Amino acid sequence: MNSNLIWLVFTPLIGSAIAAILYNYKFLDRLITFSTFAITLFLVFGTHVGQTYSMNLNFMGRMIPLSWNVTHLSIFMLYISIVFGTILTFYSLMDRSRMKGFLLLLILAANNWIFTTNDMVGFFFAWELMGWASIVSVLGGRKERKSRHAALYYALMSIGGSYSMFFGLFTLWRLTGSFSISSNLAYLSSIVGVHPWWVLGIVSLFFVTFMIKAGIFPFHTWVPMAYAYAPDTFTPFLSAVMSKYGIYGMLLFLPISLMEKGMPTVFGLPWVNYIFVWIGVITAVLGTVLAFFQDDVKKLFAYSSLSNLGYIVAAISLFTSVGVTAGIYHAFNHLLFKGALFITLAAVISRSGTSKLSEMGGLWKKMPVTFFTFFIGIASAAGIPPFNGFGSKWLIYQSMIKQHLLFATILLFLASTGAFLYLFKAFHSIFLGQLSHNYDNVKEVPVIGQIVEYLLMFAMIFFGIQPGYILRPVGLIVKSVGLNPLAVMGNGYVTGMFSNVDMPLIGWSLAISFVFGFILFFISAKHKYVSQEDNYTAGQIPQDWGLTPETYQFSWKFYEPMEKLFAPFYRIKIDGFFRGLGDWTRITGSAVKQVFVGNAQIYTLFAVVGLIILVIAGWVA
Amino acid sequence: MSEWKELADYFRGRSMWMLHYCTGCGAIELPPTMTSRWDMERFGVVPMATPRQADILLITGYLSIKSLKRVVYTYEQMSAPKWVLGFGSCTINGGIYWDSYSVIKRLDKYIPVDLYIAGCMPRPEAILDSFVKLRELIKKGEAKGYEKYVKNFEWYKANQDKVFRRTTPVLKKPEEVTKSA
Amino acid sequence: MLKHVEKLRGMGLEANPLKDWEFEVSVPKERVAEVLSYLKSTGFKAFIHLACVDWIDEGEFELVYNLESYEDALQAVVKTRIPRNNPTMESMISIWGLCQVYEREVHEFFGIEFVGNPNLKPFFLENWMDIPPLRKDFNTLVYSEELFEFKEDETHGIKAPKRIEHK
Amino acid sequence: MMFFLKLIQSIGVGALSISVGLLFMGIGRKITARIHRRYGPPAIQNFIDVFKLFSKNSISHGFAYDLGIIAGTSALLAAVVFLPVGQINLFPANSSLIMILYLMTMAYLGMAMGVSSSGNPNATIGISRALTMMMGYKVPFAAVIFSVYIFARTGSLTNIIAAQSGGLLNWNMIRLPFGFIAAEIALQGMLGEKPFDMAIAPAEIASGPMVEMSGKYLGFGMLQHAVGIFLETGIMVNLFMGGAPNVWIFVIKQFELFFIALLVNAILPRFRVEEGVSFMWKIPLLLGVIQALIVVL
Repeated sequence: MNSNLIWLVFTPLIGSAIAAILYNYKFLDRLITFSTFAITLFLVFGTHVGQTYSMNLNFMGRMIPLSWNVTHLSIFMLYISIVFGTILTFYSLMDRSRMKGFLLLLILAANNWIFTTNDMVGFFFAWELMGWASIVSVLGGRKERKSRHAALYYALMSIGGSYSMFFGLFTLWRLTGSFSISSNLAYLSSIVGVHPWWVLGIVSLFFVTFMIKAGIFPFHTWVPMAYAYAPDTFTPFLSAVMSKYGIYGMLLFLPISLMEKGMPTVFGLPWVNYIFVWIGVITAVLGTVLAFFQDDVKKLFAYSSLSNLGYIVAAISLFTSVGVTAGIYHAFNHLLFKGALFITLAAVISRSGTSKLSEMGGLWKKMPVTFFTFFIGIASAAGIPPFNGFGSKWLIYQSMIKQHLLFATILLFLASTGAFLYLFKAFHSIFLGQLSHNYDNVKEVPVIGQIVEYLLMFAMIFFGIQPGYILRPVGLIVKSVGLNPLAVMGNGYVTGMFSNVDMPLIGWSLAISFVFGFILFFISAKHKYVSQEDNYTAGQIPQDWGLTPETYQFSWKFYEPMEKLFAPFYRIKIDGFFRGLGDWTRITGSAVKQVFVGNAQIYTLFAVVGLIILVIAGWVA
Repeated sequence: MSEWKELADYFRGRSMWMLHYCTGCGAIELPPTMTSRWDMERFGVVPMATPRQADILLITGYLSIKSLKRVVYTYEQMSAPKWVLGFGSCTINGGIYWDSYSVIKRLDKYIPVDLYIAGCMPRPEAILDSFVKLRELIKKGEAKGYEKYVKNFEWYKANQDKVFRRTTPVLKKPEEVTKSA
Repeated sequence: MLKHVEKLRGMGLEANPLKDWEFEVSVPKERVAEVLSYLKSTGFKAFIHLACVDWIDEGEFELVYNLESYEDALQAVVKTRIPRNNPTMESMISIWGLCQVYEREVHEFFGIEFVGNPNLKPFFLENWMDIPPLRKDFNTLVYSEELFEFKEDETHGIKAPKRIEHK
Repeated sequence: MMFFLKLIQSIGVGALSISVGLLFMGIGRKITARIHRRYGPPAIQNFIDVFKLFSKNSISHGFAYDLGIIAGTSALLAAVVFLPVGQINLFPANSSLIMILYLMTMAYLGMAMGVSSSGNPNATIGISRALTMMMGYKVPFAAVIFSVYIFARTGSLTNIIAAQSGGLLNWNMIRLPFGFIAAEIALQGMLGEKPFDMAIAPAEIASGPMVEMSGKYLGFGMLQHAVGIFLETGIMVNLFMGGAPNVWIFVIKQFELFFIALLVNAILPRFRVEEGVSFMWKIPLLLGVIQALIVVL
């Protein structure tokens, strides 16, 4: 019964067709989306590691071999993406935003295909399907014009990435005559000692695609735009699941170790890996620094996603057992907490009608469940034990320290501390502070939304204090890529190289000290609750003073000292240097393009050049 | 229960956090009181920044109607065991502003004053003495101004409103009391 | 300085030097704007203060405009008198925007109407309904006894000082 | 049985940290007063203050306010049980330094949430300043921590202490002098003492985070500060002064560090926020990086 791998792809496609037919019946459309996700989840229960399936597709007289192969990594990715998708579609049953169910199902089909396929044609086709479906999904955000612009930019970047992958794919095909991923990878591993530069070139073509999809440093420009202007219920999927495709792709190619193959090494790492560690670190720091000053909350969290993906890339690029474990573990944690955060943001935005931080405030009184979900979400994202973000961050530090990459570690720590800053900024500006009278009629999300929020809260705490449930499958993945897995002492332990952390113990410790705190709180003298107007105003009576909640809310220029500190770096951007460079490159590029015509392969090459130009241009804008 | 109360009073008397309302000229006596020469911290008295944290409200001198409004608001923002110290003769009978149209004459008509410090100006020694006196009053359970305020809230509010919320002219027949040429 | 005084005398005004850095000029009500703008053009660019004096026996208010010339280190005191009944005065807001604040204050405390000043809302006093408090015919003691209900027997034995009667 | 034993020991450590912290604060006030040539309050003044605060009525702005301020103290108490205190080391297998630091972040998050939910902008400005300053001192401190990690080849405080056994010359303070100085300056920021006390500037932002705290809330704030002093100086003692054979010596070592912070606090004015952060990123970070280079190379 290996054909259920095909059904993994076809069920969502059928569901997508039905959903597209029923597109006008909003609720039915959503229901079908949700039930298709649920059915797919049942299909995933039936798959197991080592399943393979292959068939030949007759395409205009040519036989195209398609094959499927389920590895530990793919089953892990399938589970986390589909479970999250099911939760998200369940949430969006009550949602009114313009997310299109059939597109999400197309992405699901592509998702299943990408994670299970073993041939490059299927991989490429699924990649394109996913890319285009997500591009169209980005359209239809709350701000028409901006989401159109974001989708266009995302489309251009995706096309660039596709060309790059296409080029790499056919180069490989010319070399081996096979489309199979596993045999191609084996071939690359075998020739890496002889022609390291060739291998590097081919792999980097693929890596450009993966970096674009994950939004890693030089290609990060589409991320904030697309995340911010996509429909509110699509952004969680975009951030939580779709950014992981790039990580999955990188993990496919990373086992081709350049070590001991005549390449120079830095700190015991091949220099390419070393460069990728630094790319990850730069992404992490850049995302953090840019996130400080955003006023659009989705943009802020888009930069936060960027920063977290920087962590993941830095960790997996080390390609040590701790590094890969930490990277995949962080990918899971990021999926969970960022998904939860974006879902709560969707709830807040749908209820308040704005995504501007400076226009919100004080919503915790109105939306307590959402507030707690968001609180646990940012606690996880800031890496506070015993919530789920801690273990992976801790392992990432250890993996870096193990390689003596001290400065990278310090920068990552800076990014983590900075993460706390921007997370608190978002937390305060949305939920804390003064409640504006505009939001007097705001209500908590409907029951479905609350169920989802409770579920996510539970998941963040559960996987925080029971990391073993994730670390075991991650250990299997690490083993399958040929590294020693970390020992898992028990469900509650994160086992590092330098020390252990017993998460349930931290949980107990916190719980007991909270009990003591509450006892002290309730036996001491009584307190009374006052309204938000009854506040210290230096003796001024707020009504006489003309004070409104909006004017007594501090959310504009939240980190002004930081802005002053980073001002010299921003001036670089204002300078026309990059803009001029970008213009110059574009002119030169188009001139060169006019000279060469006729050869298809060279066209593809030009597309790659064009992509670089586009990246530089977009970086400036 | 009463032992507990006594214990609490003992601690309250030894840790009095002070909010000083410094509009009057008496504010100039506070820096020497706080600093090396007289050092009020040895009595457990520390200046605080907001009414939420404070136990003592020290009114340093005259209060105009406008500032009385702020003082009343500030006093009501303080938490329950709270005491008011009236500082200088202005808080007792208006002092040199005894016939002014904008300065209140007697503070304890508007908020309950637990202890007055007479003088114009009272020296830092007098301020320190008042802290010691207040501590004794707290210990004896006599400084209950905050309870008086709650008990006679209507009376205090009526007095305050008479000053704050005027809807008719104060001088009913101005031609009788004004001395026109 | 004498040059300024001579010049003003030449305009038919009564001008006297007070000190070697200060002179006063008395102006009829109608010519104030003219004189002030003339002085502004001759270097008295800074408007310092607007004061009012209640000459109750003569039935007049005296408005005093203090000007300063920073170049010549001179001060000019421009005085004008207006009748005490229904006092109105032209606003000098077109010459110095700063006048708005001082006129508002004088309006509040003396009840002088400044024609052309857009903002004569209450400034320092709250809920003031009696005659303006700085007029000489306003009896503050009676007022404060009435408002604050302050009687001598309520003073914890401290007697109010004896009132010093003037005249 | 084991559970209850550990529980009682943990409560003991918590009580110890609160009392030592409050005593330190009281002694600190006394010493500061003597530097100012004042007499100063009695050394137990802070105990009196805390008892008074818990016996005083208070106002609250809602459950988030209550919860946040309780979390501020409780999370620090939860962190302090993982700290090896002299011979008391309750969870020797579990004393990862990074874990303790991140658990402390929970306390800051709780406190920040509590005071900001009061809706007073002064509180939020204070929090914003505190977090900015945190970004300043955490970076040199991280540099030092990771140097120690690499130097001692371990990340557990228990093992770091064990690695320093055998006399004064084995202390990291002697072996990693630049790192010690950098961490000492970072400690000044961590304790919130001058010149890095811009978060609670009473004259500018009405004591910042504490602006709306009254009665028991302020009492919780003081307890948090007390535990914070104990925890932060304790981490420094374990990192650089080789721990201690028993609790008394541990407390004395903590007091030495706290005393230095006090002296600096008593004589210096306040930095502005960006000045404070850029100072942290200049001198202590430079020292930390020099130390890191020495360790790595």
